[in-house]
This record gives sequence, C-alpha cells and structure tokens, in this order.
Amino acid sequence: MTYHNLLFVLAAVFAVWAVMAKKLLTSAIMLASLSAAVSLIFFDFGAPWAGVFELSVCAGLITVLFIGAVSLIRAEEEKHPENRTRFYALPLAVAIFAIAAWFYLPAFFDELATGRQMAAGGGTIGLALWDLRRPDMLGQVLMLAAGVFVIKSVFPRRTENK
Amino acid sequence: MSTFAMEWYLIAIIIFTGFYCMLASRSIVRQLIGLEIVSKAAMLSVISAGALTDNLVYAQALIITMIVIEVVVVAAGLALLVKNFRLHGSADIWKLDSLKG
Amino acid sequence: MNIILIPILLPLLTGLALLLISEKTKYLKELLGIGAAAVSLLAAVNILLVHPAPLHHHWLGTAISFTLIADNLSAFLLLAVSLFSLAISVYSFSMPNKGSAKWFYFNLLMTQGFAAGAALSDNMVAMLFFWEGLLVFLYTFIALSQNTHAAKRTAMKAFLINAVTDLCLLAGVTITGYIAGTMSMSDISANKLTLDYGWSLFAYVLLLIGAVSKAGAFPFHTWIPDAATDSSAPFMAYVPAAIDKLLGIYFLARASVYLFTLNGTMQLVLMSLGAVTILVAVMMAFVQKDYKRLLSYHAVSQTGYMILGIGTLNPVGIAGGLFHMINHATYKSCLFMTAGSVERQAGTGELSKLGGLFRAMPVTGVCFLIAAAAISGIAPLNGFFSKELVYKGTLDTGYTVFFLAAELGSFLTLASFLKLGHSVFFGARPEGMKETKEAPFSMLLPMLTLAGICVAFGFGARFPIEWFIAPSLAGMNIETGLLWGFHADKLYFVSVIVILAAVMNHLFGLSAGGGKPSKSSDHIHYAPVLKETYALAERKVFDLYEQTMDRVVPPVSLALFKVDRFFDWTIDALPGGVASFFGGASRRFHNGSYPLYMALTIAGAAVYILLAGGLK
Amino acid sequence: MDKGLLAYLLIPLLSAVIIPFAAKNRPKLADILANVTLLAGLANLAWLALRPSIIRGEFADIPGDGLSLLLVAAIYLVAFCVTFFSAWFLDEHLPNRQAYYSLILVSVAAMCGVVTTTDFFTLYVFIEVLAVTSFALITTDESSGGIEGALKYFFLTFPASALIIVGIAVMMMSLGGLSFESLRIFMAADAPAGTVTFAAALMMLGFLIKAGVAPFHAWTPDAYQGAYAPVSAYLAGIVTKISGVYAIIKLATLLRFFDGRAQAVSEMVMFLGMFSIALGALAALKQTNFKRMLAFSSISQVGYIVLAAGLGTPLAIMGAVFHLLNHATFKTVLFLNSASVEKSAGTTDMDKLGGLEHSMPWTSWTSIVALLSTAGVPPLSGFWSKLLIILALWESGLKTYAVLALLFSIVTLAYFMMMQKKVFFGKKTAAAESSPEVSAPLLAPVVLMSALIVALGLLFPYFYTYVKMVAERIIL
Repeated sequence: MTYHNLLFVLAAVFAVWAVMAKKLLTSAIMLASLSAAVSLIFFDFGAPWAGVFELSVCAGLITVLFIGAVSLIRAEEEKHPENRTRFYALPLAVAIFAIAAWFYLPAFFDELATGRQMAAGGGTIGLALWDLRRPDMLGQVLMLAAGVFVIKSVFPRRTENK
Repeated sequence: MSTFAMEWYLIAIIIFTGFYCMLASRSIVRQLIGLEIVSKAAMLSVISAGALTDNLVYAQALIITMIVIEVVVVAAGLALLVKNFRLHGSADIWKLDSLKG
Repeated sequence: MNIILIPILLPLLTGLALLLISEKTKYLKELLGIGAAAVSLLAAVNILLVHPAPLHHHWLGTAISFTLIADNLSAFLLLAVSLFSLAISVYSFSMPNKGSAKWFYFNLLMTQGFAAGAALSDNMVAMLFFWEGLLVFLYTFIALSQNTHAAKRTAMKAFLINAVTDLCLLAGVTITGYIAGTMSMSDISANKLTLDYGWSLFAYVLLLIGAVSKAGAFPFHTWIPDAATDSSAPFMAYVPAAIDKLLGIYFLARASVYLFTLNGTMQLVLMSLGAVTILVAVMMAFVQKDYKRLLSYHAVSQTGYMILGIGTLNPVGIAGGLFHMINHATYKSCLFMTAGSVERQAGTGELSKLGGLFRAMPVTGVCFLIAAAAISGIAPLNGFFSKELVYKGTLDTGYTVFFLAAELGSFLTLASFLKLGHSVFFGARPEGMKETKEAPFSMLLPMLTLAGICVAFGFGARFPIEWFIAPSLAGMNIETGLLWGFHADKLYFVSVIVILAAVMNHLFGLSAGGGKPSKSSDHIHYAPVLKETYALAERKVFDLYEQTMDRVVPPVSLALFKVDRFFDWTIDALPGGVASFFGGASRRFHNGSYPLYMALTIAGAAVYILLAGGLK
Repeated sequence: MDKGLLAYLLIPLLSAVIIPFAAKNRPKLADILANVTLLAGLANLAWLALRPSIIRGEFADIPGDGLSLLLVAAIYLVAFCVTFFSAWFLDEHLPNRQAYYSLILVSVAAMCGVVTTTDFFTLYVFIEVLAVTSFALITTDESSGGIEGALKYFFLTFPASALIIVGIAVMMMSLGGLSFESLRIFMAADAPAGTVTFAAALMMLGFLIKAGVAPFHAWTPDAYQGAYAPVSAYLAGIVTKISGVYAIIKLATLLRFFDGRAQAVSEMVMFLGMFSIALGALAALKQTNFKRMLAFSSISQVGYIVLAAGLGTPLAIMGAVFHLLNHATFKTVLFLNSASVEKSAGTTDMDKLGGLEHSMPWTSWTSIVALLSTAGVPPLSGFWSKLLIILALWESGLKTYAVLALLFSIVTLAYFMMMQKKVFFGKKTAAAESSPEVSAPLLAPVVLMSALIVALGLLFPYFYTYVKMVAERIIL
C-alpha cells in the first residue's frame, strides 16, 4: 500500500521535475521517467499489458520523438531561455493546491467511489479488446492512418518543386 | 481515507502540475510535456477506476488504445512544433499573436 | 365570354398592345384606339339594352367575390364612359398637342378600361382596385401629356391629392365592409346602412371624400386648373371633364342613395359642399384669362350642382344631379374640344390674344355657342333642364339659401361664358390670325356630335330621363312626368332674369374694360374686397394642396426629419456605440495571447467543475 | 457501433489509403478519387433517403436513431462541397495535395465514426482522430497564420481530452461499461446519480471546450481565421460541430436533461450556450476580417445549439439537431465565399474590400441567402431551427433566454448586414477593382448549398417529420 502510494508520489515528483527542469532535454527525460513510474503503477495494479505498452511506447518511442525535436530546436532555445521564476513558483503552487485540496478532494473522491459498480472481472486482454472494444480497434487504425497523413502533410516531399 | 481517494488526490495534483506547465511555459516542447503529464494522469485515473471496480482488463483495453492515440497526438504536436520552428524560427508559443481582434 | 368583360378588357388589352407598336407608324395607333373605343361603345350599348348576367369570380378563396354587375346605373355610366372615350379618341386623331400618340392612346384606353371596371364592379374591393388603377393612369396621363417640368409637377399634385383621398376611400370601404359584413354593394343596398352609428358616419364621410375628390369638388379641385395649363386639351376634355365627373358622381350617388340612408345633417353638409364648390370655382372661373383654365374652373363649379342635387336627397334633386352629370360631361367635353381646336388653329389659348374667330372657324364657333349656352342653362338646351331639376330639388328641401347660391353661380357662369365667347369668337380679329382656318374634320366630328347631344337632350330631355336616369333611381318612386318638359313656372322666369342680368353685367364690364372683351370681368376682378381675395387666390393661398406643400409639409417634414434623425441616431449611434464598446472589449480581449486564452480555458474549466461537478 | 453505417466509415478510409499510392505522380487523380468517393457516398445516401417509404413519412428503414444517418449525410455533403471546391482552389504546386485529400477522407471516416458510435470511449477515440487530422488540415498551406491557428487549436483543446478521459474513468467506475445504452438505462432508473452526473459534467466540459463554447472559445477565431481557406469551411461547417456539438447533444439526451436529474449540468450548459450567443454576436460586430467575423458568428450559432441541447426537451433537441444541419449549410457557404473572395481579391480584410457585388454577383447573392438563413429570416431553413429553439425555451418557461436568443438573432442580422455592406456593397475599392467572379466549379458547391438552404426552408414541413422522428427516437 505504501509502495503503491509512493509510486504515485514518485510520479508526481517526476511530473513536477519535468516541468521545472531547466533544459528541455532533462524535461524529456523526466517525462520518460514519469512514464516509467506510471508503467510501474500499472504493474502494481496488476495491469501488465498496459504497463508493457506504457513502458515501450511512452517511455520509449515518445521520448525518442521528444529528444529528436528538442535537439532540433535546442540551439534556438538556449539563445532565448525562458523566464524561470514562473517555474520556481510551481512547488509552491503545488503545495498550496495539495493542502487546499486535501480538505475537499479525498472526501469527494470517497463519495465518488460509493457510486461504483463492481464488474465481473476476468477475461483476457485480447478478448476484451476484440469482443468489447472492437470499434476502438477501428479507431486505432484510423488514428495511425491519420498520423501517417499528418506527417506526410506537414512534411511534404518537395523535391519536384525545388 | 481509502486508497482510491489517495490515488485520485495524487492524480489531481499531477493534473494540476500539467495544467500549470501549460499555463506558465512559453516553449511549445514544454507545452507538449505538460499535455503529456495531464494525459498520464488521466490514464492513471482510468486504471485506478478499473482496479476499484475489479474491471482491470477492460481498463487495460482502454489504456492500450489511449497510448496509441497519445503517440499520434504527440507526433502531430511535434510535427507542428517543427513546422512552426521552420516558419518562425522559434518554438515560443507566446509569440504567436498575429491573429487577433 | 360574358359581354360585360368587353368594355373592360378590350381597352386594357388594346392599350397594352399599343405599347408594342412603334412610334413611327402613322395612323395605326390612332385607328386602333378609335376601333377599341368604338367596339367598347357598341358593347356598352348592348349591355344597357340586354343587361347581361352578372359575372362572378371568386377572389382570395371565397372571401371576396369579384363581381361585375350591369344594373341600370352602372350600364348608363358605362355607356357614357364609352361614348366619351370614342369621342375623345376620334378628336385626338389629329390633335398635335397631346404628347406622344402612343402613350396618349395607351393612357386613354387604360383609363377607359379602368373606369369601365369601376363602373361595373359590384364588389367594393374590386371597385377600389379599378379606382386606384385610374389614379396611376391619371398621373401618367398628365405627366406624359407634355414634356415639361410643370407637367410632372402637376401630375404629382394630382396624384398626391387623389392618393390621399383614395386612401380615405380605402379606409371608408374597409369600414363599410366591416360594418355591413359584406363587400358587395348590391348586398349592402338591399339592407342599407344608417348613419346613427359613429363608425358608419365615419365610413360615409370617408367615402364621400373619395367620391367628391374624384369628381373634383372643392377643396380637392386645385389640380384641375393647373392641369388645364400644363396638360393637353384632349386630356382635359376626357378626364376632368368627363370620366372623373362621371365616376365621382356615380359613386357619390351609389354611396348616398344605395349604400347609406342619409339624415338631415348629412344633407346639409352635402348641399353646403355643393354650393361652396359652385361659388368658389365660378368666381375663380370668371376672372380667368386663359381658355382652358377658365373652362377647368367651370368643370369644378359644375360639380357643385351635381353634389347639390344629390345632396337634396329628394328624387328630383338626385335625378337632376345625375342628369347634370351626363349633361356636364357632354358640354364640358365639347367646350374643351373647342378649346383644343382653337389652340391648334390659332396657336394660343390666351383670351387677350384671341378674337373674331367665328368667321374663321364657324363650326367650332357654333359648337361653342351651343355648349356654352347649355352650361349657362339657357332654355331649351340640356343644361337648362338638369339645372332646373337641381333647383327644384333644392327648393323642395326648404333651404332657399342654396338655391340662391346656385342661381348666383348660374349668373356668373353665364357672365364668364359671355366674356369667353366674346373674347374668342367675336370682336376684332388680331393681326396674326388672319390666316386661321377651321379645324380638321376629325376634330369637328366629335364636337358636333356632343353639341348635337346637348341639343337633343335639351329638346328631348324626356329620353335620357326615361331611359337612363329614372331606371337608375327605380327604387325612389319618381314621378317621371315631373322631370322633363318645359314648365313655365317661377324657376323659368328666374333663369330669364339671370340671363338678362348676366348680359347686362357683360355690357357693363365691356364698357368698364375699355371695350376689350377679355377685360370684361375686371370690374368684378378688381372690385374693392374681391381684388385682395383674388390676389390671394392667384397666389394660391386658398389652394389646400399648395398651402399644405408650402406651409405644413416643410415644418412637418423638418420635424419628421428631426425625429427620424433621432431614431437614426438611436439606431445608428446607440448600437454603434454598443458595438464599439463590445467590439473594443472583444478586441482587447482577443489579443492573440496564448497564455491568456489558456488561463481563460483552465479557469473556466475550474469554475465549471466547481459549479456543475457537485464538489461541496 | 452501427454496422449498417460502417461502410460510410470504411470506404473513405480505404480511399484515403489508396490516394497516396495511386496519385503519387498524378496529383489530379487525388482530386478525382476523393470527390468520387464522397460523391458515391452521397449517391448512396440519396438512394437511402429517397425511398418511397421515407418520402411517405415512414421511417422503419432508418437504422438506429436516425440522427446518425442525418449527420452522415451532412458530413458527406459538406466534405463533398469542400473537396469539390478544393479541387479547383488548391494551388497547382501544393506539395501535400495527396495528403490533403487523404486527411479529409480520414476525417470524414472519423466523423462517421463519431456519429455512428454507441460508446463513450469510441466516441473519444474518433474525436481525437478528427482533431489530429484537423491540425494538419489547418496548416495545409505554409502560411504563418495556419500554423498559429493549428498550434492554438492543438494546445487549447487537448486538455479537454484529459478531462473527457477522467470523466470516462468515473463513468466506467459507476456504470461498469461505457455504452450509451448503459447510461440511458441508469438515468431512466431511479438510482442516485451523483457520480454519473460528475462523470457527465467532466465529459460535457471536454466537449464544450472542443465545441468552442465561450469561455473556451478562444481558439475558434484563430483557428478559423488562420486555416487554409477551404479548410475553414470544413472546420466551421462540420468538423468542430461533430467533434464537440454533436457529443453535447448526445450527452444531453442521454442525461435526460429534461427531467431535471442533472439540473446543475443542464443549467450550466444553457448558461454557457447563452453566453456564447452573446459573446460571439457582440464580438462579431466590430470585426474587420471576413473569416474572423464568420468565426465569431460560428461561436454564436453554436451557442444556440448548445442552449437548446442544455434545455433538452424534445422540441429543443429537434431545434438543436436542425440548427446543427443548418449551421453546416450556411456556414459552409459563407466560409467558401470568403475563400472565393480571398482567391479573387487577395484579401479577407473587410476594410480593403467593397463593392464586390458587381464583379462577384453569385458570391454576393449566395452570401445573402446564407446570412439571412443564419439570422433566422423566414422562410429560409435557419428561421425554422431558431423558431424551434426559441419556442422550446418559451414553453419551458425560460422566457429570459427566449427573448435574449431572439434579440441576438437581430444582432446576428446586424453584423451580417454590416459584413455584406462592407464586402459586397458600397464603393469599389482598389482590391475589388481587379477581382473577377471565381470560376463556375468554385461556385457550384456554394450554389448547391444555397439551394439546399432555401429548399430545407421551404420543405420544412416534410423535413420536420424526419427531425421529429429523430428527436423521438433519441429521447425515448
């Protein structure tokens, strides 16, 4: 239980760190760490498939994308660094939010949990995806196609023009 | 206080962090990172809700789809970032204020 | 097809067809117009004789029935309209000063068609339709008769005066229809309305205004003299002299005899209106120096006799009014025709420049003499008989003052025609008119015809009364014997006295005016009190229209302009101000700043969740 | 997922995948493929809609609740108009021509997915697909406005996704599933609805942001103004309506807004709808850019739909659905006309335009039809939908809202008249001197849509039965 909550706290810390990091590269890496923490939480919840996907895709692929983009703009970014004061205020803001929310949110979430409805559970992830969430598969296909066309559209081949 | 409430409390804090980032940051990369943080928190809420109701398989099925979406969204966001960088030579979203009135 | 449609549709269609014909064709337009008028006249005669079945056509579902009925009055009126149309179209054949021939005949035929429609309509809405059509063509008729600015102005004047009164008519018809529950005049006449009820009194007054304004009575007459100078003789002979009188008096008779049962007050109102019209117009006519203008005032003055006759509300008076209507149309048309031919042959209509034309234009002169005698009420001509009837009716009511006023009018009429005839046809001929010749045959023929009718209706006054007038008033139990024939009673002698007095006056005026017949009215014109009055009248002080236009309209329009500016300002500046306020706020807000937008979104979301999410 | 309508989703997807390969070296083929695909879909829909039984007013053959079919038709219609317009509008050397058509077709597929799905998560997935395609479409040309609009659209609407996901998590927790049916059953039962209402409120918030309802509207004018010209029409006409407004209507009917169990959300939505109406209309009054003014007008019109959806009575839902369709027609016309003006006169700045009615009469007149319909002038179609909405408000006792809605309808007319005066009437400016009417193919979609506006208005009694059927099926 403590371990479980600790993982959540860790995720929160990584999140804050990712925002506060001075270098964008650190931010990207902290985001990857956040993803790793989230995937650990998934494992801890007993959701291995989600954890594996999270670890490989989010902590892996997305981080690679981020690092690529960051390296592209790093030179410019370093010339015009951001005003850091706003980010130094983040822990303070988080603390204020956390303390203020402590009085309201847990009680509210407890109340929310009373409206729960237990499911049968069981089944395998493959069956669940295929039987229950089949339209989502179509959505995924569409999403991937859309991603390809977005990249094609934003970065067109312009060999014939030049 | 139940575990569930604790989990969601922390999730709320993470969401707050993400939104703060989106509000405070000028860099499009950090904007995207803030977005990522928010969506990570949203995923956590799904899995937590699934665990609470013993519906983890279903929740995992959702999360897998969400991860696919997330990748494409981030890719699209980064593509826009790069295009903006090529056009304007910066990745500062606060400078984008030519459309107004 | 029902024959009843021919007098309406044929002129309308021919008129429209005329528009297709090129202006260059020489006689085609004229002949077509004459042909259409002739066929319409034949149809009208036929209608009068056989009384064809009414034509019903439902309009707007069953709400309004478009009904054409040729009862005695309508058929008689139709006949008169068609007759004058034919006469004028023949007369206009070689009349040069009528404007474009194509448009002249177009307007003439349109007016004829609409007038026939108005005469035949039984439904008041349908009648209004035709009535308003006449209004439109009144404008185009005047505006196109001469290519001058004055013609346009006079056309607008005529249009506005008649438009206002037509609006009154419209309101009156609406109220009448509402009170009676039907728009059909024959239905209403089966169950006449009384004036006891406030709304019906109001409705009758509105109808009265519409009718007498059409007839050109005081104070709605002021456009007629202006049209006389700014328009052509055929137009004057056709519209103000004939058609307008016919329709106006027809509808006055309809409203007063068929639709409403009038009471004593209304009788007094009508008779006063008639007497005032007679006197005012004839006083003005007497001093005019222009042929057509003088005639035009008489056209107004004679309306007074008709209104007076109908206003007496006794059968004799009404019969006299109607008889005077047809007589007036005949001789006044004839007189305007003589004016037209004199103008054509001599080149001017100013009395001081004319003279001694009888020898050069004997036929025109004879026609003038007959018509002038008729209008002055000289014994065996038609005007005498109709005036006698009106006088008799007036005396029967007991209001002698109106009788005296009418006789005074008669006196002045005769005096002014003595002056007119003397100035134009007798006396010395001016130098420039030695070569003047008689008018062409196409102009003489209608003049002669109308003059002939004057004589015929005089000597044979029995026939028009028996054929036309008495059947039209079939419901009123007239002893027809009373209505015609020569009665050597007091009235006859009064009229002889009037004639003698007028001749005496003329001689007196002639000597006072230095022997110039055109100045024979000066002794009255420049008499102490009258001089100032006439001067005012010349300045159009008594012209309601001009006064309205000069005195009332500018301040009112200024006031309205101010009001309008205020509303304009309210509509323009206020929303403009609001718009710029919000627009400015919006511009300041939508400044393209991403963090502002983001903050707004997040803050909005937070507030939304707090409000709608159920957080306590 | 409605299987009967699946083909409308799959065929554009297939076409979208084929285009880059088939039209690799022949850019014109991309035009043809996209147009043929959409036209085939439209023809099929017409065949569906013009069956005798449907014309007689029996809707037994209509699959599902009927709303899906109606919206699929609207999607195909707008998409077809836009692609047809684009085929002649696009620059010859636009390097991403094939990708442009592929994206449009993918977004058509995604929209069909949105309107046919019966599950909240699937709805979310398709909405994300739609959003991703729109960003790329907005930046089709290399203008700086395009990328700015796209970025603002991206970052200001994606937080909504997280909110929707959290809402979905809560809903999953309390319903055990995510289908519309389970929510419908839950709401119909008399169980305490606090948790579900919270979930719905969160989701509703997400959709409100995605629909560009004030105060979440900030991205709308920027995205519409910056977007590539035909894409503005596509976005304003259908994309944002499907991705946000449709979901709001759907949620409103599922939550049974009319029986007061989700009172707080319902009131909130109605307030935001009214706020949008006011803000959009007032902000539009002083705009100087043609497209930006249309964008604010779009916010205002979305406000009407959201207001009616928030009310949730059958009559209001009818008005909302009908106004959604009408919005698709008239806003497409106006935006396509703005694209024509841009192509012809080279600018959309209204201060520089003027007197275009002589040189561009068709554009001018179709604009008039569309703007009159927007302002709700009878007998155009916009009048009927606004009438339904205002009637529904009045009947429910919300007289203030009804009167305000009516008033802002007049403001709508006012700013559109100003627009028409500035752009098409008045004195010819230098920019207008050299702007000929655009070619017939560019006018064809606009004229078609204008004809549709008039036809929907005049044939409203027939159409009414269909919309009524839809409202009955989705409410009951």
